[in-house]
Amino acid sequence: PTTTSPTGTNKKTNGGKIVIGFSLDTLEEERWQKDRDLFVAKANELGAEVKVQSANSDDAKQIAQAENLISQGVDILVVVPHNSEVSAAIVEKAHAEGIKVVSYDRLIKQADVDLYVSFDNERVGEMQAKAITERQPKGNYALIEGADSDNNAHLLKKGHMKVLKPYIDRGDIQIVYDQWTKEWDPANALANMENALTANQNKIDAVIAANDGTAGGVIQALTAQKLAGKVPVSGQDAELAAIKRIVAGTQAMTIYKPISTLASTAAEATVNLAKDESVQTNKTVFNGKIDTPAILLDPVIVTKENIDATVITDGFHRREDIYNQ
Amino acid sequence: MISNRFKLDLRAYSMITAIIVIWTLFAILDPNFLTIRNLSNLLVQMSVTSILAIGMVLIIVTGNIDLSVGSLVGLTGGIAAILQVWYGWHTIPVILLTLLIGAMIGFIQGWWIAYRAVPAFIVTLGGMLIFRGVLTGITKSQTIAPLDESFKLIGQGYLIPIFGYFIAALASILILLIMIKRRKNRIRYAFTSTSQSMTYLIWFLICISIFAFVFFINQYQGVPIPFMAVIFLACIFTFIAKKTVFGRQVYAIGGNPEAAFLSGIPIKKRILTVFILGNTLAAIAGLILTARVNAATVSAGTMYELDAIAACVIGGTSLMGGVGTITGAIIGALVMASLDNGMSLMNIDSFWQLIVKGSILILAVWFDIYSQRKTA
Amino acid sequence: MISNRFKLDLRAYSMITAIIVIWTLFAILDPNFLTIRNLSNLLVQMSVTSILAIGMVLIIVTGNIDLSVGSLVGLTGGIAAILQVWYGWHTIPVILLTLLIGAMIGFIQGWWIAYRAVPAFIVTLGGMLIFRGVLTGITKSQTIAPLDESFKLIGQGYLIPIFGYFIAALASILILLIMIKRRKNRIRYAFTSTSQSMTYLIWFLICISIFAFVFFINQYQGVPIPFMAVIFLACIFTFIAKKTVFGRQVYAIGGNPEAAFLSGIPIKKRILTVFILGNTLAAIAGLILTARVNAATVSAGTMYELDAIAACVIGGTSLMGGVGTITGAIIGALVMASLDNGMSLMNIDSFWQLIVKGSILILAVWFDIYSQRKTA
Amino acid sequence: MVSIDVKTSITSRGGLLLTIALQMKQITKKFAGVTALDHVSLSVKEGEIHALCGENGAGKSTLMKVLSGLYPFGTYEGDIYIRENKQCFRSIKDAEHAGIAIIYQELALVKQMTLAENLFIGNERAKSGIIDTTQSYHDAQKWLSTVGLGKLHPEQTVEDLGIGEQQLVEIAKALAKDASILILDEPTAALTEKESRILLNILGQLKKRGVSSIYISHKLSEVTSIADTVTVLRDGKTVTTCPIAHTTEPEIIHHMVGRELDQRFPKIKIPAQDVVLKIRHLSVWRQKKQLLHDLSFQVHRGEILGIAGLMGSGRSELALHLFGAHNGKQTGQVLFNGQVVQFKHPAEAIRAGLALVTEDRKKTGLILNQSILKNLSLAHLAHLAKWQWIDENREIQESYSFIEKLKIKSRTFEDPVATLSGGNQQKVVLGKWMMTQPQVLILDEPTRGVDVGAKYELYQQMNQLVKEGIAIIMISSELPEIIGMSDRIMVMAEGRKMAEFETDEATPERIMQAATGGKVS
Ligand SMILES: Nc1ncnc2c1ncn2[C@@H]1O[C@H](COP(=O)(O)OP(=O)(O)OP(=O)(O)O)[C@@H](O)[C@H]1O
Ligand SMILES: Nc1ncnc2c1ncn2[C@@H]1O[C@H](COP(=O)(O)OP(=O)(O)OP(=O)(O)O)[C@@H](O)[C@H]1O
Ligand SMILES: O[C@@H]1[C@@H](O)[C@H](O)OC[C@H]1O
Ligand SMILES: [Mg+2]
Ligand SMILES: [Mg+2]
Repeated sequence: PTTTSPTGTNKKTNGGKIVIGFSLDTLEEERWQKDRDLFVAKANELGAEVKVQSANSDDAKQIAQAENLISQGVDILVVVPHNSEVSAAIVEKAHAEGIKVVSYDRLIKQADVDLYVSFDNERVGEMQAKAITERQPKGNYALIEGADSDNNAHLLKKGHMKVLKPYIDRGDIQIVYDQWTKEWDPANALANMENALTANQNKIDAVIAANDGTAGGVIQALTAQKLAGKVPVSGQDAELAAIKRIVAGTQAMTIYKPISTLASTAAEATVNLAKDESVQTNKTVFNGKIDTPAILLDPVIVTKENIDATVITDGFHRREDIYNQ
Repeated sequence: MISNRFKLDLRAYSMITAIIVIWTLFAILDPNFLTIRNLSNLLVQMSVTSILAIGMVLIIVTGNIDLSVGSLVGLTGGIAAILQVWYGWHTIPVILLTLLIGAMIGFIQGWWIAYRAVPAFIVTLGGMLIFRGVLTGITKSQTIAPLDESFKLIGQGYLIPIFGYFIAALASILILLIMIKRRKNRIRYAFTSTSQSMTYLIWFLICISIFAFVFFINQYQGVPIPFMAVIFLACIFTFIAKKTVFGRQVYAIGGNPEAAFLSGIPIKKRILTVFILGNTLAAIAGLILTARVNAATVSAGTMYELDAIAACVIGGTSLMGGVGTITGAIIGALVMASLDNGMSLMNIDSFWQLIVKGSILILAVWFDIYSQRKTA
Repeated sequence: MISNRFKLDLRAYSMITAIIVIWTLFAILDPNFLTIRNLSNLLVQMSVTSILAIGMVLIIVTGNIDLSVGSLVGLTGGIAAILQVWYGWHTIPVILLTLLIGAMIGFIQGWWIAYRAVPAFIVTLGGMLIFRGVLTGITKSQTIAPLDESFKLIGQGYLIPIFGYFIAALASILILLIMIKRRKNRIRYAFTSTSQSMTYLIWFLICISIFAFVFFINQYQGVPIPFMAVIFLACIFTFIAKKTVFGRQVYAIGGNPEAAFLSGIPIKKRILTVFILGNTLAAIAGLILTARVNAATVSAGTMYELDAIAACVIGGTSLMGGVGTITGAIIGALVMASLDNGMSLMNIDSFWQLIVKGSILILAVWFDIYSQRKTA
Repeated sequence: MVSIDVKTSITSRGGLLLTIALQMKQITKKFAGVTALDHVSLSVKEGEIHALCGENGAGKSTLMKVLSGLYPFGTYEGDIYIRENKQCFRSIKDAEHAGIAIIYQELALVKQMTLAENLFIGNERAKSGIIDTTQSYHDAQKWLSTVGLGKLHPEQTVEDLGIGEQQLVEIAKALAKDASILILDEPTAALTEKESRILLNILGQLKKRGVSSIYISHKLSEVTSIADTVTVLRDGKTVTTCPIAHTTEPEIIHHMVGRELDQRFPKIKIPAQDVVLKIRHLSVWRQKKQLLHDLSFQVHRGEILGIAGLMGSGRSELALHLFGAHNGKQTGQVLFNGQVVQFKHPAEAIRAGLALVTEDRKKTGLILNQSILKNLSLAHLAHLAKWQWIDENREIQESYSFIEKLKIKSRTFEDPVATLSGGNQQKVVLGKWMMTQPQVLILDEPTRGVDVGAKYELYQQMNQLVKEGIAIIMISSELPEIIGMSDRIMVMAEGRKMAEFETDEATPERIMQAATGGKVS
């Protein structure tokens, strides 16, 4: 393997303009569309061009798309991996062409990643569990986790268990129901929650739902039992629908990952990396192979009290959308 | 003269045996399974697949297939939610427009299949991609929620108890009238018929079952509206399939297209219609799903086509066309929903759920085939 | 008298036209599309689907279907990775055991279908769930990586340039021998045959194309090994389909099962064998995919069955059985991979990609049918 | 050679000692509710042509399916011996290994496959599993020529052949197996006399080589002309077995139907009425091929117009075209009741009052998995329904009247037609079209596979229809039937009208001469 591309598509041919390849796992979720838009806007502002690909949650497809981006002669790759280990292949391929790789939001493992910009998913899990245990320190818990096939879902669960473990050991909290949600599908979360309630004669005191979609399904099942609002439910992503539920009191909290910060930080760092300029990192994260230089941002917990100060102030949602005019 | 009707329904009977076995097993393993509340949940959980399966039966019977219904559920549900949440439409016009869109899409797909002779597999595979793409495009991947109370009723409501009894009474009377008329007619044409007292006995047993069902389900919250929709649609479509010229012709097309053509059956028109019906049903399923989840999401309905087709096949529909009943498909949907519900209730590890569900599917259908071969 | 061979291949020809149109469009829209490097990528990107499609053709031709191949790709890939990563096995025994497991699974599925008469749709739907469940269970949802260099070659390697030419030469000689033998035979039985000089001319043209292909692809990195596997398997299976008693009988079974039965063809054995072959191919695809992504994941191969079936149908295989060619299926896989590759190169929004891909699928097959009808 | 065992040898017509090649003893076969065979015995000598006769549903095909291993050992009672050895065929292959080849009554060809492929299905020309294509073609040509299809190419697909040609391919397929016992289940039902003669000649040659044939046919003239022995079945029982020399056609008929048929063609003459269908200079193309050339003729109410011709003469094409089932290019006119019509779909033709009994009941006539009842009413549903809603009682009543009229032999009208005997299936197709009460009834080979008794009844039905003022066009390859039942006869060859006769001027010779292209004054 050579270090320059035989077809001659490399930095020099782009007339000085930086071209960034952005490979996303999926765009079939609201947040990723936001990520893309914000990232592209910031990069354009910095004078770079962005080529975006989305792999529809398919590993092989993501590799193929990365290959295609490399074919197009991008200067640097930014990857939201569908699978942390699989994407190592992307790093290898890119490095073979002298292209650096930034790991966006999710960590690429077992590879010489150049930079990692993210919120920590395990940390998100911890924050969810912590918020719920604060509201409901004792009793029966149901876990409605994410898709079994998504690595993030496993990280989240790890975070949940880390917080819950001492309570469980003390006998304060019992986990009476624990299921993955096929495809993160709210309808599946709903059916599971219905069954959880049936199985426990409604004696469920708190629910940890992995994201806002699954939380929606859970709250639907609680509503049918007139338990919505009485049983705290967690969430993640600060989707509009979830914020509305928080206002209505049926969902306890969601996690807002200030995507604009993430996107602009990442865009800036990426452009700098591409220009071979130095980048300010605040941590290193071991990814199984190297201590990856990382910029880790803090996720923000959103409850009824701080909606204004978080999602609205950030322009993530508009006030009139949340409160219906 | 032994009635063929009896023989045809055998498949349904042996699947009912399979259901009883599955239910008994779950009942032993988990005391919650046979509670009225859980059965009520189960009926709701099976409703979307059932409605899709009703349309799918007719499509498969003509020798075609529809892979797009899952995406269509997502798309129609999304459109409905957009109309209501973004544009503030009332529930009734939302429903009407959504159904119309379902029918229109059915028309377009059916047209390519019937009049342009593109295989249904390709057209509906294309449709599956296109509809999912359009849904993603118009919603920008946002979850669209919440819907009005009136809309939510479609997926979450229950008939008030009294009304449940009222409908049960209505159904009983209707059944009686049909049975009497049928008996009279058979006697008029000098066919053998069950004796008068036997007729009444059968009717009485049916009534008892209906009322018992309503009584029990009323102990919980009443007859779930989505299940009511399933029953209603199943009756209508069974009627269409068995008692109308259209239905007869649909089965003839699947049985032998050439003979059907030479018997003067307008094959293309019938196939077009079958797709219009099937996709309108998918729109109904989309409305129910959206109402049930109280939100429309971009991934809603993913892979539902597989569930719907599986329900049909479990219920005895042949993918080669010409053979299949709506009752069978609904029983098929019930088998699958029971497996999902029972195992989820028992909080079984999800990978075990997959393994058990896969195995039981195969065993149930095998048992069915085996027992039919023995009685045939 | 127009040769039937010509007529059968027409479908392939008009699909080739469709490919040329698609390629031209992409070439105009994006200068990167027609680079050798991208074509090399494209060939690798289509390989997994192609290999699955090769097995699927035979299965569909018998009038059956296999929904389990996607899960099987995941499961066999997972087993291979576990053997190598967790247990440190060498690549060769890993490959052998994985293929054996593929064959065994094919035997089990085929047995239920052929000897227990459970519809293939149900058995393989069950298989799809079971295999995914087993995969999730044995891997505990972990990604298993990285694999040995030798293993990675299967999915990522290239033939060294010289070796590429060597194989091209070998192929040319083989083709020459076959052509000469065929000509001799035809003359022996007093059939009309192309003239000697014509035979050599045709051969020469074929050789030129092969060498030109190798020459160009060598400009990048050489012939990709997964693509080599596709070519090799396609040749073998085309031979099996067209030139062996087994292949003949497989087509007869699908074309008219009754006639096949009355002609004494051991239908059950043939169907069993077809599933063994199909699932062994799925294991090969699983190995290639795992090698390509250098990891095994629980979701690997999800929905690949649909791509494989679609490739077959696009390439002219009839879901009613009896009709279909392996060449066609590979061209079908190429059509789909080209669409994915081209649109991804152009960075089209993914929802637009779905819409465009769906539409082009329908249009391409329609064009194919339309142009055949005109020439028929 | 086979040693001759005195015990099982008997004296044949010529006084030679012949070995018994095959014995079926006390065969009983039951289907759910029906006893199709009831202790039937059959013994066939080496080199003998043994005819098997009987009404539709008598059990002939079932007996042969038992013999050929289609109904495997254990699904019937009784024993099968081949040259003294007891046989337990568990599959068709077993029977083939024992030297038995069968031509089934229903065609068993794969339509997408080529002639060469079809001829050797299950019997491929191959070396260690690899097909020898060239030899296949070579052998295919040989066998095709043997049955008079030398003009066809082995690479042609079966779907392009007419049903007669397919039947010949089926025969070639059985011959290619080099069997010592050949079973032919109504092989000539779809053949014209010319092709039948080819087949009968082949049987003669096989006989000389010591091959035994079991020959099932409703064409008794063939039976008496080539068979050595005849066995008659009725209601699943053996009625008689006797050398052909000791019996006559009327006697066989008597054994079959249990009564005498005084005359075979009960023709009645109705005074001519007005013209209902008039065809003027009709030419029809499919793609580039011209199928019909400048045809002109007319049909009157109350008349039977017979159309004679050889295989492939375009008669079926004409029928399909009139019925709106083709949409190729057309010139000329079709007038129906004086109005120019051009039906674009069979539905239009049916609505106008046409009915077509197609020649291939299995492929184009019946929905095999559906009940007799549903098949009978299929073309008439619109009239049995109000607002799309089928009046099932009327449906049953009307269908049942045809079951009785045509004496369709079945357990119940809810049985799938697939379980009926061939002749009874044919009656279902007839009933289906009679039910539509057409003004013009086109019958394409209506008596194919129908027994003599039932034929007689069918002819009487035709008379009844004619009396009601219906016009009948009868396409038939059986000259006696054409001559016996038509008022006028049109002869076609290669899509052209060659001649037209009044019945009294028609003789088999004149018809054949016209059909083979010779002009007749
Ligand atoms: N698969 C089956 N299931 C039920 N009944 C059957 C089946 N096959 C044949 N029969 C019945 O067995 C009887 C004998 O049928 P068979 O086909 O042997 O008659 P056949 O003598 O060949 O008549 P034909 O001259 O009309 O061909 C008929 O009553 C027929 O309906
Ligand atoms: N599907 C087809 N494709 C091409 N040629 C056909 C097809 N069907 C029929 N033909 C040809 O059309 C001509 C007319 O056939 P047709 O079936 O009308 O003859 P027929 O007089 O009814 O003879 P038969 O006794 O075989 O039914 C024949 O040459 C036949 O080979
Ligand atoms: O934000 C979540 C993301 O981390 C996970 O991977 O997919 C589901 C999302 O809700
Ligand atoms: Mg018969
Ligand atoms: Mg004809």
